[in-house]
This record gives sequence, structure tokens and C-alpha cells, in this order.
Amino acid sequence: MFRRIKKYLGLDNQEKDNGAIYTDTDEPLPRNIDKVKERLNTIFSECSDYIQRDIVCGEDNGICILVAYIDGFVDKKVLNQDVIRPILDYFSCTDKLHRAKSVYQLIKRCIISSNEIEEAQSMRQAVYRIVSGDAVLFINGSRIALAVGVKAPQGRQVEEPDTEVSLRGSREGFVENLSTNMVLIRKRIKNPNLKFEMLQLGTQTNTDICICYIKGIANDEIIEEVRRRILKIRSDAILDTGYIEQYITDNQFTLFPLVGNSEKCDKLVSKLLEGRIAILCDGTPYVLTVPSLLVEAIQTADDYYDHAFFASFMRLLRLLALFISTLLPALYVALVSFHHTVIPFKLIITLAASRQGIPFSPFIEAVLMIMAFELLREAGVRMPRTVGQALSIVGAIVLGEASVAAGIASNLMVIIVAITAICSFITPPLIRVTMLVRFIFLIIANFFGFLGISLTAVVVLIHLCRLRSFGIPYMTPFSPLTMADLKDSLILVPIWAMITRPKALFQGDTQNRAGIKRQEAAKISEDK
Amino acid sequence: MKISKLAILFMLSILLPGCWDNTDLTDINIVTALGIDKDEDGKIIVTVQVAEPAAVQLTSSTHGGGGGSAQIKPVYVKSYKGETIYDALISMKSIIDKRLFLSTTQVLILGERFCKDGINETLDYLHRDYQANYLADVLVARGATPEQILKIQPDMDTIPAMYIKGTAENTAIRAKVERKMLIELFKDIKNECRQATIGQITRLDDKTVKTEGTAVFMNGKLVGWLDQYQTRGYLFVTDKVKHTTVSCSVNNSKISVEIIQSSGKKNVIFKNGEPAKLSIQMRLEGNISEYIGKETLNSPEDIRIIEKKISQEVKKEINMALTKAQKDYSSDIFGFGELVHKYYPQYWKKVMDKWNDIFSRLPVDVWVDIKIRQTGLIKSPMKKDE
Amino acid sequence: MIIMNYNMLSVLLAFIIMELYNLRRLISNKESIKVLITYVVITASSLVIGLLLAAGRRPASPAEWIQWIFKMIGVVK
Amino acid sequence: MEKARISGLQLFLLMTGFLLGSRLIINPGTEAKADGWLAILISGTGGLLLITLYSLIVLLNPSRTLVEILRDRFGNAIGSVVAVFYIWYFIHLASLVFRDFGSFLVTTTYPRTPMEVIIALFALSIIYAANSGIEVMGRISEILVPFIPFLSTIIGASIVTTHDFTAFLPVLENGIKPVIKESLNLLTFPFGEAVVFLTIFPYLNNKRHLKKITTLSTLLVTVLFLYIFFRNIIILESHFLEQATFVPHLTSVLFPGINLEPLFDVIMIIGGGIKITCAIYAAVISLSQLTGAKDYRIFTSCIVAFSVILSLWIHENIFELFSWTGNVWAYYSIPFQVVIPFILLLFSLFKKDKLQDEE
Repeated sequence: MFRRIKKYLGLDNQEKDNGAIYTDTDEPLPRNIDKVKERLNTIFSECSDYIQRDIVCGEDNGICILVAYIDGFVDKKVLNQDVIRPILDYFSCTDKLHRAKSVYQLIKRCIISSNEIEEAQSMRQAVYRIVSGDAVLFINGSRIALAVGVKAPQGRQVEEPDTEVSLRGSREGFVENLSTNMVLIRKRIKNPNLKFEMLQLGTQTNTDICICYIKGIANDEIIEEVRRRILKIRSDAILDTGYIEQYITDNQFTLFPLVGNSEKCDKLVSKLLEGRIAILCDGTPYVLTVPSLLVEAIQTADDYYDHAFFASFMRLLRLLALFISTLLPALYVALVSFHHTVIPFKLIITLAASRQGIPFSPFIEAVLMIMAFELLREAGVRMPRTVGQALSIVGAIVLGEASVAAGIASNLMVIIVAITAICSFITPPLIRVTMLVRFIFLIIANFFGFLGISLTAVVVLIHLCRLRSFGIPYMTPFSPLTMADLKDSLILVPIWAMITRPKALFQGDTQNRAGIKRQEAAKISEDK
Repeated sequence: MKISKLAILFMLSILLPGCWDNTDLTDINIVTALGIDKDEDGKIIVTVQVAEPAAVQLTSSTHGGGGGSAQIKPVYVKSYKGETIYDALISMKSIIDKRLFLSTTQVLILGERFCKDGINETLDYLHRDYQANYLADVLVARGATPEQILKIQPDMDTIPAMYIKGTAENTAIRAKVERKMLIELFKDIKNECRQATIGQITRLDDKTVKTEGTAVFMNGKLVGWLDQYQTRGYLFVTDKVKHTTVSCSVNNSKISVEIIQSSGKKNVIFKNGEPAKLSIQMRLEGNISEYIGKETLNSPEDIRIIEKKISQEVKKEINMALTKAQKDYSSDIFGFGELVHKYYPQYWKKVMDKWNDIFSRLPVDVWVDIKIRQTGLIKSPMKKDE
Repeated sequence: MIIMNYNMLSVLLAFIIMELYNLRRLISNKESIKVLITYVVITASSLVIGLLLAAGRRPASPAEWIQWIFKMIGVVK
Repeated sequence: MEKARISGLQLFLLMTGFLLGSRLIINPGTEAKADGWLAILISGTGGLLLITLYSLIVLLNPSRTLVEILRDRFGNAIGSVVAVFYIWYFIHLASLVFRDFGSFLVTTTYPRTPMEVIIALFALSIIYAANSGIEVMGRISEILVPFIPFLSTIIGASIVTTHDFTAFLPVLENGIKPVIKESLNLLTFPFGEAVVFLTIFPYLNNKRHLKKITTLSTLLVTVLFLYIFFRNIIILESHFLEQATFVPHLTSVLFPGINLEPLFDVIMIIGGGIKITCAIYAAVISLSQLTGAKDYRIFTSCIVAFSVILSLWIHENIFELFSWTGNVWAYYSIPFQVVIPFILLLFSLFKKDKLQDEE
């Protein structure tokens, strides 16, 4: 639906276009430098960061070159050193006659010392090169412009991501710069099979998108599917991978994330090695991985670095946390308002005593407390970090205490909401899902007790079984049961025992292709 | 789209009618004990003991301090008359504030008069109601009405029902009372091959009760009682003894033996298609837990003598119980009829109705074998060395 | 005066909404007339029976017919 | 026919869930009292034969569902009429399970909630499940069905009351007659009801294992029934069994300290849910093939609605329900479960060559 609206808006925009607004047309470059200048000035009118510089040199000032770039985008020192100085030096030193035709080849081959030179054959390409940070040289008399990559290093340094903290393993996280990110990946997989496919998306933003996979490990069909879905995107702007995620997800009407994302290099690399496909986008440190399965919510990068026993235990714990964070308040409400017969005698006395004098029904109480918690959480996220911490302390301690003392909430409810909250933080990818699902369960529990909860749980399970992420059933490896993949699900086997890659991600034969990991395994055992 | 459709439907189906079975915990009365009796006119008197959770918590946390002067009582006891149990319970709503919640019933106390009139049919409600607690302990009140027993205010526990349950549990370990859960009582009632027995409870003063002895039923009617020793004999036969202490005297010294394992096997021996006699075989294992006397205790022969004495004691108790059941009450509480039913179904069909008479006429063979294993931390009894 | 069972009515209402929604899809799918008739017949019969049940006028059920037939044959006593 | 495939394991679990289904609520073999185990054994053997019969039919008519087989073998007109009867039978089956489910919950946990609301709530999730298609049903059974034996074992594991391990004696106290009657009941409910799977077997990805899967499933279900029977009779004694309305529920509340009733509800939702979903799916698929609908999903909601109404309509009270399922259901099912499949098998055997020539 949104796509339809967007398309509609997009059409509107195009209708409004007139001469003042630059449109993508394949107009050729004019041969005459003055015409180029004129055209560029209209295109970049009112762009104060657009700079153009004329170089006139050679015998009889016969050579006119126009250098166009965006201020601040290019490294001026490099531009002067590698581009302008050589040109000026060359043409002032030589006394040879230069005909216009050869100038272009000469400059390209002999003069400019920069490595990144590309040709721009049309106005569209030239403009694109300028706005993406290259310096573009227009040479009088030539129909081809030269784009020289003299981008100044931009953005922040590689640092540890806040969202995914790991105790062990690499602390490098992705940054906003696409090429830095690509380097970070390439650094870890030194193999020409690692492919980066570049695309531009967004009619206004022209954002660089990169599809990354390891050829021979990733499933070709899925790669093709990813390509198809990304190319289908018709959008003005791609500001974050989140935009792409919403376009390429299999099912728009699900709460569950069908596309994974990560900010950590080592995690992404391991996903690539499992046969997943990554989608990088310029301007955001978040990298998408597809296909994404439910089981990934309880996997962390640390697991693989640690001893398998601890990791397996932690995974079971995380699964438990997932259940607790979705079901606990609902179970409590069902227990307290429906199934008194189930509660053991001593507990029922405690429960009833704690409920004494509370004016609200357990359901209302639970909703109020959970709402309060969610508000606090949101406030804590939005606030500056230092204030956020203070806020969470105020919220957790003062509010909880006070609401119990005021007789609005029972002790037990505070405990339950606290446990629920803690558990919901354990599985970060599903944190928002569990929040909503928790409410659904809570509402149904208030009306139908355990029956409602179990029926809803079954419906949620059916929903999960229906979901597919790029053709792979979301609940793999549990259903359809893939025995070989269970080694990396709830129970994690030691890394040397993982001799095959996830079978679910292949349609074909895994044994033949399982080279890399197997070699790794062999290496480790050899080292030992 | 499908999801939104389902969501609308869910909301519709939920919001239109409202919620039916949703009851807050604060809107129920937690019944801890239930007493059932009959008055002279044959009406049922139901007594409930209801716990006040807040007060229970308060008293148990400040137990012994006794600071608060105007404390709420942790439990209250109310009685009401009605035609049936359910009728009485429902009518009771006119004098209490909330719905009675029976699932927490820990103890069910039956009145003597009620039991004499027969319990087989009248307990139907407790079986039928979905909230009934099948694991509640059942006891028969002797010499007092259930109401009097439930109104005690014990020092040891804030909730009298828990106190009663505790005493029953304690005594059952000592094998001096038959501990019967409601479900087992129902099984007994339903099973025509054996007669029901229920533990007995008596009131000592307004703070204590005593659970000892057993009520014997015949076709659902209370016919008599077994005292504590007979009860133990009965429990030995039915193989329900866990730990108990048997005492006896040997040559002026007194010995207590703790039974650590007991297995009883009963049998009906048939001759010519007719039951000839009943046989009971007991295998016990025990440790000496006390020995007051002058003899030394260090040879296997000494142990042998004690074993013999103890086995005689056990045999005596079993015989007492058997005599009571056969001669006084002629009620097959041991379940010999079950054996006949299982292994001689043809014969059972013929004698089903008069089995209890046949049972009371049959001679009994009791065989007890006891092995004493350990003697505790010391071997010979405490005395001055000579 | 017909005493209506409102729970039953609300259940019926939920089903009717669902089936009307479904009917729309059925028409947009361009299913054959046979399908449409089957659909309408089943829906209408469940609606009628549902309303009768809600009104407390329970007609003899298929189970009773079957039992009657078997009694006629003599299989069931 | 849907373009879907289910694996052998999925079919195995789906079938096990189906067969266990609502028999978990109503104790298997109650009417034969202490001889119930005999009845279970006899009906298990019979069930094995019946289910082998069904798999043979499917193997002789590869990748054809019930309606297509009926039409192939009996001709278009007769086949269609028989198919209509089968559809009715499937709907009837679903509505009976709905009713069992409803009465169970109303009796044990939700005495004040109207049964129609409970059934309707259940029906909504059934619609969602049936609309998801056979593949998702297979996958969901892979997750849920293993819970049934697991939870049943937990419920039986430690129960406080005294155990009487000889409670199943004496053997054949009341003669063989009640045993035969009970085994007939058990044979037609649940084993014979597997006739529903004539519409599901064709989706199996590897037909070679079909016979093995069905045999294993039937054996497992028989063993579980025996386990449940012995559990109940050992704990409750035979005299008690016939009195209780829902025996397994009774055993679930006898756990010391904590009440396992919710676990039992879960078992029932899984078993009953799979049973109803299979029956509804079979009815819907058959109906859509009969009418030539493009998408079977359009019929799901109206069939479910009909079967919900039918479940409320069909019996007035719980005694009617039990006496009807006990006395009439067996005879009513025989044509559907035994006679027609047997004729189908004969027809398939004799016309086999001819059909292969056509292909």
C-alpha cells in the first residue's frame, strides 16, 4: 500500500518538474566548455557548496579545463597535488603543440596521478559524479569528462557499536561510510569469491547500495531473489537499511523481523560464511542479512567464541527469557483471575494477601505497570545517555516502590513486570515484537485464561510456521525439522564439530560446497 | 489483510459478550477446611473455615510478638444448614461476603452423626464439583462436631486446617491414624470389594486436637472405631506403614524398634472352590531406637530374641484389628474381597452380597518376619560398667 | 416472545462478517457459479440453524435422524 | 490440488496427533472396564489393517485425492454422490470433536463461559490453521505433537494416591461382549477416522515410506492408549473409571502440590486442534475439488462455521453426546471407514492395468 502511495507521490513530483529542477536525462556532454559551464550553473544554481574552477593553460591558452566539485567533499590538497598541479606543470613545461583531441587521452593517461579515474560520457553521469564527491574535469572539445576520485575521508572512526555489545571477540563495528564497511568485511574474508555488487537506489538520494555474498557459498537463487527485490524498489530516498528492509521483506503484515540486521563486523562475516547475503547501504552502520530465521534471535557472536557448554546453556536461557518476556504477565493474569484451582495452597494465600486492597483488576494493573515500564524505556532511549541512566533509576526504584506503597500495584506485579522487562532485553532483535505480543497475550488472558493463552500461542506458532524469509521457512531448523542444522540452534556443538554449513540455506548439495568451514575445522585440529 | 480480519473478529468476539469466568483473587473466600455434619432433623450442616490472607501473612510475620492489639483473626468459621451440601454452601452466602472457593480445602471433617447415616451417596457434591480438592485429608470427628473442631485456635499454626493436616500427617507416619485423601475415599466408596475406613480426630481443648485411631465403615455407614494399636495392625496388613515404632519388653527391659520398611501381603486361600482361610504375611525391617535394660546387646542371638518379641507384638496388633473387623463390625476393611474378585471372579459373583459375613467367619493365618539391621550409635544399652 | 441467546448471536455475527468478507474474495476470484451456489447454501443453512438455535427452537438434529434410521434398520436398539 | 509436499516425519506426527486427538479427553476403553487394554489391543490391530487399506488405496492411485479417486473408480456421477457423503462425514467428525472440546472445557475449567464462545474461539484458530495449507500444518505438528506423549507421561509420572498394579484383573469378568463392543468403538473412533487422510496422503513427498509411516503411527498411538489406560486404571481403579466424565482430567488433578490441569488443556488443544484441522482440511479440499474451485481457502470459513453450528446443534446434552458416540457412531462410520474404502481397493486392484494404459 505504501509502495502504491509512494509511486503516486513520485508521479506527482515528476509532473511538477520544470526547467529549474534537474531531471535525469541522458543528454550528451556539450563539446564547448562554455556550454558545459552554463549547463552546470543552471543545474547547480543556488548550490553554494558547488565550486567550479577554470584552468586555462598550454600554448596560446589553447587548453581549457573546467574542474567541478562539491566543497568539503573532496580533499583539496589531493586535488591540487594530484590533478591541477600536474596539469599546469605539464602544459607549462612542454612547448609541444597540443591538439584538442589528444588532450583528453593525455590527461587521463599521463598527467593525473590519482588512481581513481573514470569517464563520464553524459551530463547525467557527470552530475552524479560531482554529487557523489568526485572532482570532474571537463575538457574543452571533448565529449567525455573525467571523474577523479579525490574524496576526503569522511565520517567517524571505526568503533565498538553500542547496540551489540560483546564480551569477547572483535570490537569493530560498521560505520556510515560504505567503502570503509566493505574494507572491514574484505579484511576478514581474503578471498576473491567475496563479491560486492553495487547499485544506486533512490531517485533523489542516489544512495549506494551493496549486495555482498560469497560466491559458491550463498545460494544463487536467493541472490537472484535479493537482486530482484532490490531492483523493484521505487523510492525517492533510501536513508537507511531500514528503508530497504521494509521493501524487501516477505510479509508486510508480520511483527517478526524477516530481515536481520547487525552492526558488528565479525557477526556479519560469520553470517556471510553461513551462506547468507548482506545488504550494505551508504550512510548507515546497520547491515541487513537475509535470509533471517527466528533462531538467530537467540544466537550471539560470543556463543561461537566461548565453550560450547556455556553457550548452549546461555541459549536455553535466552529461549526461556523469550518465553518469559512474552508470556509471564499473561500467565499471571490468567492464574490470578481464572485458574485459582491451579495455584498451590500456600501460594494462593500469598497471592491473595498481595492483591488485598489493590483497586484495579490484575489485568488493568498489569497494563498500567507494563505501560509505565515501556514509557520509561522509551524515555531512557531518547534522552541523552547520562540523563537516561538517571531516569531509569528514578523509574525503576522510585516508581516501583511508590506504586506499591500507594496501593496501586501489588508487590508481585512489580516483580513480574521487572522480570519481564529484564528478560525482554535478553533477545534484542525481538524486543519490540515481544512488547506487542505480550499485550495481545495479556488481553486474551484477561478474557479466556489459559485457554486463550494457549490458543493464541498456537496461532502465533502457526503464523511463525507460515512465515518465510526469502523462501526459507522462518522456523527452520525446528520445523521443517533439519537435523543437521540443530547443531547450531538451541544446543550449540563445539566449533570443530560444525562440519557442514546450515543446510536450510542451500537447495543443492552442501557437502561439496562446505569447503571453507571444513578447512577451518581441519586447520584448528591441526593446530592442536 | 487476513491478519486484520482476524484481529477484528477477535475483538468482536471478545468485546461483545464480556468475560465470564474472570474472578479476582480478592473476590473469593479461601476455604481451608470443610466440615460436614447432620442435625437431628437430618439436615446437613456445613462448616467452612475461611482464611483471611492478609491477616494470615500479618500473624505469621509477627508471630510471637503479639504487638497489634486489634488484629483481624486469620481465619473465621461459619456454619449453615441445608438440604444438601451444595444447598448449605450456597445458602451460606447470606452470611458471608464473597464466593466460597473450595479448591484450597486442606481438611474435610465429617461428623459422627453424618457418618452413621451413611456417606456413600451424600458426598456426591465433592466429587462432582470441578473445584473440589481431591487431595484433601478426610477425617471423622469423634466426640465433637466438626464445627467444634474447626473452631480451635492452635498456637502452632495460624491456620487451624494446616495444623490439623500436620497432625494427621505426623500420626500417619507413626501409623496410628489412617490418612485418607478424598480421592481414595471415593475409590473405597466405589469399590464394592472393600469397606471404607477414615482417620479419626478428637478435640482435646480449644487449642489442640488429636488424630489417632480409625473409623470403620460398613456399606458407607459408620459402625465403629479402631484404637491406635488396632489401627496400626490394620495399616500393617494394608501395607500403608512407612515408619513406626513398635515397643515391647523383654526380661524387664524395654525396647523400641523403629520399623524402616514394611511390606504386607494378604491372601485368601481357597479349598474346593470355597475360601478356607485368610493369610497375612508381613516382612519388616527395623532398627533398634531405644533399649532400656540391663542386658548386653552384642551377639546375634540377642537380636534374634528381640526380633521374636517384636514380631509377636506386631502379630498381636494385627490380630486385634482382625478380630475387631471380623467379630465386632464384620466389615472387610482390609480388602480381602478384592483378591477374591480378582483371582476368583466366578466365585465372587456368587457371594458378592454376603462376602462380609463369609469374611468374618474365616480363620486367619498371620505370619510376621522381622529383621533388625542396625542398633544406632551405641551397641549395648546405657548402664554403668561392671 | 422469543428469548434470544446473545452469546450465540455474537458468535453468529462474527461468522457472518467473516463469510461476507470471504464472499467478496470469492466474487473477485471469478469462481464458477457452482462454487458460489455451494458457498451460499452452506452459509445460509448454518445461518438459519444458528438463528433457530439462538432462539431456542432447536430442530431435530442429524444425529437424531441417523439414530432413527439405524433404529429402523435394527442395528441399534 | 495444492502444490505442497510434506515430509515423512511431518505426516507421521500429523497422523499421530490426529489419532490421539479427542480420545485423550475421553478415556480409551472405558466401557470394557478392566478389560479396556484388550479392547485397545484388538482395535489397534484392526486399526492397523484399516490404515494399511487406506494407504494401499493411495498407493494404487498415486497423487490423487479422495474425490478424484472416487470419481475415477465409480464414475463421475456415483463418485460425486459418494464424495458429498464423505464431505458430510468429515464435517460431522469435526463438529463432534468441537463438541467434545467444548463440553470438556465447560465442565472442567470454564463453567460460566458459554460453550458456543469457547468453540468459536477455537474455530477461529482452526480457520487460520486450515487456511495455512497442508505444508504449514505439517510443520506445526512437528513442533506441537511431540508435546502430547511428553506431557501425558509427565502427568502419569508421579501421582500421589495409592497405586494398584493389579487393577486390570480379573480378565474378562463380564465376558467378551463388552470388549468387542468397546474395540469396535475404538476402531471407529479414532483409528477408522484416519480415512480423512485419504486426502492428505497424496501430499507425502516420498510415497515409498507411506506404509511404514502409517504403521508406525498406529503402533505408537496404540502404545500410548495402552499407557494412558494403564495409568488411569492403576491410579483410579476400574470401578472409578466409568463414573468420571473426563477420566484423564481426573488423573491430572491428582499431582501433589501443583495442579497439572493446564497441561492437560494444552494436550487437548494440540490433539483436538490437529484432528479438527485435518477433518476440516479434508472436507474443504474435497469440496473445492468437487465444485472445481480455484482456491480451496474460500470454503474454509464457511465449512468451519457450519461445523461449529452443527456441533452446537447435534446433541442437546452431554449424555446424548456420549451415548450417541458410544452406540451409533460405530455403525454410522462403518460404511465410510470400511465398506467404501474396501470397494475402492477392489476397484483399484482390478482396474489398475487399464488405468496405467491410459497414462
